[in-house]
Amino acid sequence: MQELNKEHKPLIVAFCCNWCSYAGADLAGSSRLSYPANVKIIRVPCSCRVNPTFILKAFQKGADGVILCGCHPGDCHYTSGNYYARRRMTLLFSMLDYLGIERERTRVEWVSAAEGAKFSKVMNEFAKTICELGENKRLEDLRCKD
Amino acid sequence: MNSKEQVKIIKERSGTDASKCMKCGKCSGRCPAYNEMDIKPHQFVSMIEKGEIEKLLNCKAIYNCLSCFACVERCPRNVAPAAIIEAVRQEVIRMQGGNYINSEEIPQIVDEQIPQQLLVSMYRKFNK
Amino acid sequence: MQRIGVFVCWCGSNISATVDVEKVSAVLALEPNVVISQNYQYMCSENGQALIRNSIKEHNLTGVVVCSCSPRMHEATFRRACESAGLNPYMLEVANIREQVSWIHKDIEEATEKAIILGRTAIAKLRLNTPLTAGESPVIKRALVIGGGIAGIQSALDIAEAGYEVDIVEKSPTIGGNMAKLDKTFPTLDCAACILTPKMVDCAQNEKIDILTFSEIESVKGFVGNFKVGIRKKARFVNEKLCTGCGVCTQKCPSKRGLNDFNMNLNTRPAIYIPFAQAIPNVAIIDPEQCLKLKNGKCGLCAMQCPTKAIDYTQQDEIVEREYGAIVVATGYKPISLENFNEYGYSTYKDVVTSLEFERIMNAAGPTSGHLERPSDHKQPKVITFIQCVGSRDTSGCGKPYCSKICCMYTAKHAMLVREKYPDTQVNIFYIDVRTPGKNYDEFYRRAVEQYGVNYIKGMVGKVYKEGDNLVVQGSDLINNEQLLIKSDMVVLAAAIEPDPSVRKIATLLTTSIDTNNFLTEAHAKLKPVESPTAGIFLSGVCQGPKDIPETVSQASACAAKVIGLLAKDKLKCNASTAGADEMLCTGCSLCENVCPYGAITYIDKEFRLGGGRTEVRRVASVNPAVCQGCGACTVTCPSGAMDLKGFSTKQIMAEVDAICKN
Amino acid sequence: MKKIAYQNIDKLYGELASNLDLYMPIKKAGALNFEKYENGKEADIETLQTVKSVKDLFFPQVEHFVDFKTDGTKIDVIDTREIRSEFAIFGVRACDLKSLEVLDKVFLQEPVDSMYKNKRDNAVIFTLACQNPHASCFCKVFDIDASSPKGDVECHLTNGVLYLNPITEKGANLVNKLTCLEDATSESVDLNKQEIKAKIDALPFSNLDLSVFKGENLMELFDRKEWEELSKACLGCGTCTFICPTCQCFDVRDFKTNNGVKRFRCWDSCMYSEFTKMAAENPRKNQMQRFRQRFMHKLVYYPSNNGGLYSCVGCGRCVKKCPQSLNIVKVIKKLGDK
Amino acid sequence: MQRLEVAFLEKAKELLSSGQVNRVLAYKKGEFCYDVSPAVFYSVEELENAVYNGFCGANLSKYLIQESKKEGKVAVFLKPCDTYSFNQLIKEHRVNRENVYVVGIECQGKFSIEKFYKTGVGFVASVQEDLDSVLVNGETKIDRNAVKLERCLVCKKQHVVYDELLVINEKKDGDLDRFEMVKKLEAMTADERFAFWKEQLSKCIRCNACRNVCPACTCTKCVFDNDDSQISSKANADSFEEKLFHIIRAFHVAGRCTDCGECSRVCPQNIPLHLLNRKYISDINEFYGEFEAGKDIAQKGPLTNYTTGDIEPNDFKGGNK
Repeated sequence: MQELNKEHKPLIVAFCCNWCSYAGADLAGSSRLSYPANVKIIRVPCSCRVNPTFILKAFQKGADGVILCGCHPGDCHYTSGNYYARRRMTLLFSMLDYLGIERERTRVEWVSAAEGAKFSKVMNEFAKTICELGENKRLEDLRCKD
Repeated sequence: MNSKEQVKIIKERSGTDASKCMKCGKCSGRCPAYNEMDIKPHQFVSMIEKGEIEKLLNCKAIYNCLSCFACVERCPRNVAPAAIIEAVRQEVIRMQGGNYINSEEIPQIVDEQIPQQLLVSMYRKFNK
Repeated sequence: MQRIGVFVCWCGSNISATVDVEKVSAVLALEPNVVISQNYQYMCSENGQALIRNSIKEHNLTGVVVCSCSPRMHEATFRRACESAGLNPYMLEVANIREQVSWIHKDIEEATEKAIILGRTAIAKLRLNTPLTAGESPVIKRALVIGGGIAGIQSALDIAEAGYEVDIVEKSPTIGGNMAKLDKTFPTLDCAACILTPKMVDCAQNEKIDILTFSEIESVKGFVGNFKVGIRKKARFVNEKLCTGCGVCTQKCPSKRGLNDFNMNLNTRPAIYIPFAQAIPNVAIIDPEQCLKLKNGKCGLCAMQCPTKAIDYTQQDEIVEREYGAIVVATGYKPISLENFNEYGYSTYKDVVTSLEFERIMNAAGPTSGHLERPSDHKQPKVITFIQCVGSRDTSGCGKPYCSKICCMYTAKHAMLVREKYPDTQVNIFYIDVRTPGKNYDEFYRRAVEQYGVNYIKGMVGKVYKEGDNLVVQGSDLINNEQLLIKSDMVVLAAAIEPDPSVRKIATLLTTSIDTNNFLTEAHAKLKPVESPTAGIFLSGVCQGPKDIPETVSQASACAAKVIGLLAKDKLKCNASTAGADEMLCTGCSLCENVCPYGAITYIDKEFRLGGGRTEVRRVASVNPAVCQGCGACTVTCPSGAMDLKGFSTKQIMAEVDAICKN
Repeated sequence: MKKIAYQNIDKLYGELASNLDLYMPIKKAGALNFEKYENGKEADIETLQTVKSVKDLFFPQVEHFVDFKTDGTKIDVIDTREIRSEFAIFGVRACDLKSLEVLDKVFLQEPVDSMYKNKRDNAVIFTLACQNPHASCFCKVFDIDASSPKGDVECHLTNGVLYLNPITEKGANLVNKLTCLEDATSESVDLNKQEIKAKIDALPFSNLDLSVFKGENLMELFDRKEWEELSKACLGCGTCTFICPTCQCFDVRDFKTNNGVKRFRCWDSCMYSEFTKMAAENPRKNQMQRFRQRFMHKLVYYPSNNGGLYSCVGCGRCVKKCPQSLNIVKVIKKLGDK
Repeated sequence: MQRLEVAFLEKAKELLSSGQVNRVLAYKKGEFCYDVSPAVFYSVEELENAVYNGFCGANLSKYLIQESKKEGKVAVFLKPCDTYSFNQLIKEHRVNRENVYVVGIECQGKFSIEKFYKTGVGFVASVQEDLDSVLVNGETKIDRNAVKLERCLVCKKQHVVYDELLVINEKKDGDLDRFEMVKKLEAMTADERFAFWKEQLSKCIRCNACRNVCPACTCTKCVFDNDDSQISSKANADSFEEKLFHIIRAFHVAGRCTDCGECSRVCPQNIPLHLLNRKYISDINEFYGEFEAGKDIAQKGPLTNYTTGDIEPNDFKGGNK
């Protein structure tokens, strides 16, 4: 019974671009807008630095959800990085969906440096979605949990 | 059917996005039937956008419009006032009910000169 | 083996109130490679920094992790602290335990646990950090300005004023651009020539400025601080150095049927001509299409008449190569072609003219010497109808989707000028909206209405047609809800403006980007409006977006300030976090080149040893660290993983993922 | 000798599986491989051959054997080798059985491979005579008798009846436990053997000439210029090595988990460009050298180390599966030409 | 059909004997009629073993990466689908076009020997080809479509790059919808899709045949062989790794894959790998406009391009729930 009561605490990896979304997360912080502690942020220079393998690796290592945040289209610090990221992630997510993996586990959100509230909202919503989905079973590597 | 649904249907049927209108009035600037129309082409666009459907359904302009498409041709924003007028007209005709054209009658009324498009639009307009 | 020091900041109570900082530093002390782990009230304070500096020396640290506020806040501070203690500043990682932990979590246990994980993650990344050095490259203290209109002229003058050499490359035979064609300028109504020509003369007389007219950019190599530009000086068949601009040749030339493009083709000019009286350089040029000598070898009158023997029928195009530290693009605009707008009858009726043509008609130096007369019969028009937004704000594909920004104002100006000089003329203006944001602009427009009695009609014209000698303008009046038929003697179209077509080739040569309307894109719409995404390339004037003269001049000066700031440096410090290709893995497939927004990637054929004395030549990518801004787009597009980004390497990010997932 | 009507074969599988773990050819998504039999799986002993050979059950593609668990600076070493009790394999063809003999020479010689030995000791092998040998088969060349494959229990499927003939004590013990079987005589089986023999004699490769691999100066083969042409189309994939019942190369690799390292052994292929890569360089630089290595090993090096036993059993899998139709038969023929 | 083979041999001989090329990349006979291998022929005599028939399925373009770098000119016989791969390799600077003389050769669809076995003909000793049928062992007539490789039922038909064409008959058939199976999968529920791929991918033995035969997989060192890539793996030690390998491989060739179908042809476990690539192709077509890799080398690849109005990653329709 104890096992059942122990709620599964999902792990969420958030890749945030340095210029917009990471700054948005900072703003969420300085505005004291909370989001679950199981969201962990990795800073990348631009959303276009995020390789699909990073996302798959996170799932392999036990993440239950992965979210990528970048500057709004048109606002990329490097002018076009998030446009490439957008295409890459669309295709990757569509492929995961095609393989029958829950599409809600992956997400892309554009969060500007001014959108601290949005950052917090997005993370809360995403964490809720992942909680509802439960443990990632379809992209897990059992060895990692051993 | 309430008027909201009617607006939606007319918008859909017209295939044009009235919200793109920038109210320049070029449609009315070119309309050859302008003086005969109680509601002007540019008003059709703004009224459908605002949902003022009653006036449109009861206006005479839908019968005065020549469907010359000059307004469509001139519009700088790809809005098609004539298509909206046509859609309103269709709506009025359909509200009146009844089939005005019978497929069996077609062979008698068709001659080789009739454009095929006319037949299709005839069906659209005069059949439920 | 790395020797890592961990420094946990309390940030007063900002962090320590919700994070057990003692525990964080104690737990992180047990991590492999960590040799010292401490905590302190304010790490960013002088004492805190001294703690870091001393620990680096005392413990021979090879890397530092600071668990504190966001790296966006104090990363630079801690980097400097590391550097001053002799450690490479990039051997630092910051774990953000304030904005991402203490400020958003309330539960101490939860917050402490997360802080530890973030600390571990930073340590995991730091283990793989390598010392980075931002490269340096020298700056050539000379600027190139492409385009000699008011934008280019202003930028060049400002740069020269700061003491740097500038070349203006202008594709037409004279500088001055579109502004030189204008009659008066809004909102002050002073004459364009009066304010422009002194600046043109300044350019010509400034020792630091070299003007290359009738020249075009042929090739661009290099990068910020070090551009090599090939410039084609087209043959003008007149020796610029010898010609004094006396104009004798132009009077004697027997071929006088060439259209005068300076006057918008409203009249003709000789085959040898000086574009206009105040042209800079004031030098003649031969139009080879019209010149009898060049066409069939018979004539040579001008050469005979020239007092300085400046005519040279054998002149050839010449390519000069010059080096620059910065490039300003000021290629300007042209009115769009109106061939898609049959309804206005521009190509059919002579008396339907564009606004720029109207400028020439009104200009004292123009084809009619400033007398208002219509082109068809040279009669003075009694009714003139202006139509605004011709081809602007048009999403149907015939015109341009944007607002050309200047038309409302110049149309008001035209109306006023007409009413001022010929008070008995009726002036009508069809408008969709009248847009007058700008100092004294709305007042100017209101003067046209209130003082000059210009008839503004809210509505648009559907057709212009001819009835007898006159034109009839059929349009709507949306205020009175009627359709108007206005008999007019003349119709003036405020045609949309578009970037000069030469910009496409120039953008390609400069590897900078243009938007769907062919305007050059700025590096940031709000914060970097005069810089292009490509370092060292700056944007001045309408090539970046529609502007009027005051705005153009402001932007040109802003542009010059940016150029001066760049040229003032002896060396450029490059971004340290740059991409680089592992040549052993690179296949030279060009995918990375396609996504690089900066054109930082080129390919070289390189010889590799295969062993046994054999070699092979392979095409491999080469990143110019002076140009690379470190976005990482290339790293993901590279299927072989040859391309990696220093400071954010694949291994580092994967290590962070591992560390986060480990719990 | 025992028998069971083929239509009741599921009873046999069921009874076997209730006694011990049963592995046999199972069809999954159109491909036939040895897998653990469970109710509902599609068993198929009529198809001649599995994609992967029976090797996979003794020397699996991936085999974890040790974990290193870390906690701070402490490391725990945990033996994770699987210890098997008796299990049965059904439907092993003569060539695959023979391949175990080849593998034994590698894994059971000192130092003995404990993981392999554990499985070898505990397997009860039900062989199956090849009712319909394929044109790509050439087991006869290596003196393998597909009509009488032996093993612990030799089976024949003929005229809708499966005959089971226990050969070893281990086999007999297990067969005797099975209640679904009836007693049988050997006439049908004897007849079947003759039929199969006749079919095998008529196969196109049954008389391949191996004499060129039996001479004195075998190393001359190494320098034969034909290798270049033979290997030209080789893609360097590992298909041949992974489906081959006798290829035994492996790699030992570590996998980083969240709490340490899991060490496992997995198949490797000498056809891979990384296979012999060392710190300084790769002694086999091109695909020709790698290709030559594989066949020299099968036909020259291995036999010379193992009393003339070839490291090929003529199963014909490579003949069927090589993406570009390169195979050992073409090598034997080409080199035998001179 | 035999006429084509004669013409092929004549052309190959002519190219070699005229000195126009110094070698020919084509196909050579095997032990049976169906085990044809790619081969390089250096002389007219060697061409005795050359063959061109319905079993010449291998895509020769990948061999040109190496062959085109060698001394002298090589002639190659490319089928329509092969020319797409070759063109893509030109685009990616992987082949030296000047060193290759491309003869675009007619193809009426290539065979799968396993499909012959499925018809129950048993041993295939000889195959006489006709445009719409084949005669096996001189006695059994089979519809050609019944024994074609899947990819040949959805043929590209046109050669996109060649120096010369060798086409006697127009290509027949091959007009099925290549996305039919992709659509079927999308129509399944997520659970069904997961089950489908789990069953298929769990067969994978990581022999790398799909990768090594793929003309888009031309890395000098694959990330899966490179321990520095952090995703290297030699075997599917866990069910995750099967997916990782195939997802990443498909992603790496997305927008570059010409759908030549070699991956599925060579898979020893018959995994329909082309369905992964076709999913990307169908997505790219749907999201970013029709794109055919290898067709036009001037066109930007979909993953190295963008428009400001591209679909958002959270907004694609996707398969059923």
